[in-house]
Amino acid sequence: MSRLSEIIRRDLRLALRQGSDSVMVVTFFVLTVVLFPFGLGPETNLLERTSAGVLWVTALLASMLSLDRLFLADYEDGSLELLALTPTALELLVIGKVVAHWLTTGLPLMVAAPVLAVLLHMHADGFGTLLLTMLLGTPTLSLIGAMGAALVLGARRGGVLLSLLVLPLYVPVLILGVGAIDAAVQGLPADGLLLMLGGFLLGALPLAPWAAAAALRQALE
Amino acid sequence: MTSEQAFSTFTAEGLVCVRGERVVFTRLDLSLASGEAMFLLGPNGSGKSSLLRVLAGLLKPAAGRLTWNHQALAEDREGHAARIHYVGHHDAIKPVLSVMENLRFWGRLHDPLAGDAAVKAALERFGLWHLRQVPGKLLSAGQKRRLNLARLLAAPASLWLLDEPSVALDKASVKTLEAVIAEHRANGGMVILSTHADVSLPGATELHLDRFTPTTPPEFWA
Amino acid sequence: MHRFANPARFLRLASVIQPWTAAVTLLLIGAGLYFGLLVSPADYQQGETVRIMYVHVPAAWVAMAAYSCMAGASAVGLIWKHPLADLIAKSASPIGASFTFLCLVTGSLWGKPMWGTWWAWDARLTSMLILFFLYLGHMALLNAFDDPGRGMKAAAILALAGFVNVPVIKFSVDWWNTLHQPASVTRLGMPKIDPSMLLPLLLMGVGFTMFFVTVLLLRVRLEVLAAKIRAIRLTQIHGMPGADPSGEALG
Amino acid sequence: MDSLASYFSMGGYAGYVWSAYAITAVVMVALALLTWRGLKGREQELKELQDIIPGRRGRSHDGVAEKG
Repeated sequence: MSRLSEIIRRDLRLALRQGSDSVMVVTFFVLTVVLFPFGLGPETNLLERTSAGVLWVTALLASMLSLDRLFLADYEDGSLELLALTPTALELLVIGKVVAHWLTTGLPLMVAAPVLAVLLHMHADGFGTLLLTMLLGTPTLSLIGAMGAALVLGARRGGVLLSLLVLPLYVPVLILGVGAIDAAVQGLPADGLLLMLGGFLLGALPLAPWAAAAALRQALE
Repeated sequence: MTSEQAFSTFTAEGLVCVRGERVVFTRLDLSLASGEAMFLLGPNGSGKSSLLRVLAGLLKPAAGRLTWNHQALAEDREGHAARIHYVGHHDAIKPVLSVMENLRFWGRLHDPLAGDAAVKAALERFGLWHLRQVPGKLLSAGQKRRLNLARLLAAPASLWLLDEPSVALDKASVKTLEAVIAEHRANGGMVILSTHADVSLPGATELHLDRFTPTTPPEFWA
Repeated sequence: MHRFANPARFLRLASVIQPWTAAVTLLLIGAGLYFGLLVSPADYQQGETVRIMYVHVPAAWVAMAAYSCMAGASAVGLIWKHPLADLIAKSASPIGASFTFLCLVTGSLWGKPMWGTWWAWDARLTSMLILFFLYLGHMALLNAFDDPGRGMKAAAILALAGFVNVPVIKFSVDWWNTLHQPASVTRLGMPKIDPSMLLPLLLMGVGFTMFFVTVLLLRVRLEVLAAKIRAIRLTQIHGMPGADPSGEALG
Repeated sequence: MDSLASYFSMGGYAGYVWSAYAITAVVMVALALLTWRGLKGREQELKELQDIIPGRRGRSHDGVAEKG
């Protein structure tokens, strides 16, 4: 367990010193969301109706931005083989890296989302649910994304390939996340959907690190 | 240094290594006991690096088995990892972390109980203590290699697997490495290293890998 | 050593079975076409367009069966390291992708007269579209590495992850669809199956499946030979001791 | 003849029905044909390779195979 916190601390420190990643992800998020009113027109009704979808689709794309670097830097400088030779399950180390990834991308996205929701005139009833879906959904994105990032290590054109692998698997998060917000805005109960989103996270929590660790071992062979 | 005092043996039997559908070596046996050292010799492509990776547990052999004190290691990947230090071609140094932070991370990851004292001693030994605040990106190739080697002392491990450890090292640093290895062996540690013969280790055995190159073409698909 | 187990026996077996599966395929599809196009009546609601069902629905079946086959073979390949299983997984995905594509196109051709639009975000079609992307990802990953063995292993992990995810995707898409579309829209799929329609549907379904088996066997044979050729090429390049004393390459 | 024409018109939906069948036929035939040609190509290639390296056919044992 202390190894887990050690790796989280290191990755956070690296992210903070290198700085750019979180800022870039949030900037992309903000910028892309701001483009939508230009594309759709500034009508309040239209923006309000599409706000949940726009926010979630954009968050999904933004969280993919820093994904291909998740293992690549460690793979290239030899750190990854040393991590694999740590006397701990590789799965646990993957979880550590996922946690760090979520703290540097998922969490900033979650913080930025309500501000953008204001710009898109999202109905006030949706804000709480928006935050909750982000809280339950973005870790799943990081988990599935980590698996994709591990699979494409050493591949040609890994970055493009990564989006092809990961985006179809993101569909349930998108549907459930947007569905919950829409339900809340319409005054319907969103609990069931949030539960499902949480269930998906719980399912991904053991499976994605397992798959990612298996992929990393293949990459190191 | 290592706290391992009990007498240990490490053996490999009938190892076969396949890389990218090519058989690198077959039926390779080796054995090593506490205090012993072994040189891996052979031309490029004879599989020195591959063998070290197999011994470290990074690469699964296509056949054969590894044992530690006569117990098979196949399923105990993590237990084996706790016993070894592996130094590969890459130095695994993060450019934005300081020398101290780099080493402390690997030390704690290998052994969470390893204190800063061991890290300090390791840095002093390899002449890096005065550079402890310097970020990794400013180090020269030789300094990076020394920092990588300092991992050997930052946390204890019985078996050191060193792949060309003397690359980029000056004469004085090679002497330090030799001394460090000698102490490790005196404490009952084992060392296997591949090198271009500029490191001298008294009493080390030699393993010539070209002897294990397959003599007939592989016909898996015949 | 089971790792290199017996592709030779497979090759022999495959060339014995293959003429039979091919014959059965032709027979079943021929009969299916006869009953589907000539004997079975037009649907009272959908008219003659219902005949598209006889290719659309079997294509969907094969598309899903091929994914299951691929995931199963991937699991066997990962757990028991059987090289034939890897090759089966590799061979299944282009066939599965082709049938998913057929399912989408025929669905679109059926949708135009039925819904008045080429594409509707119908739950089944949408799931098929995502399945198509999963196939594309699998094929892309397979071919993204210089070492074909590495590609197969990575793709096997992806196939399993996808397989676990497919029910979740299916469920979420179904839910999303009922939310966004009034239930009164005529769904593609089986309206009220009359025995006269069931017969051609089943004939075509089994015929398509046999076609899948036949082409799969052919592709696996192809892959076995390709692996054999690579092995020979590699020994040519790296040579045997004595043949090439310089012994360069691979560290 | 009239009934034949009306049969082919598929109740006015000829374009949809026949193109569905046509594209299915094209894809399936192409899949089978390409695979078949690929297989024949590999068989040919293998034969050429084995002609270059004489004596390979007889030697089916090597160090690896014996290990198991």
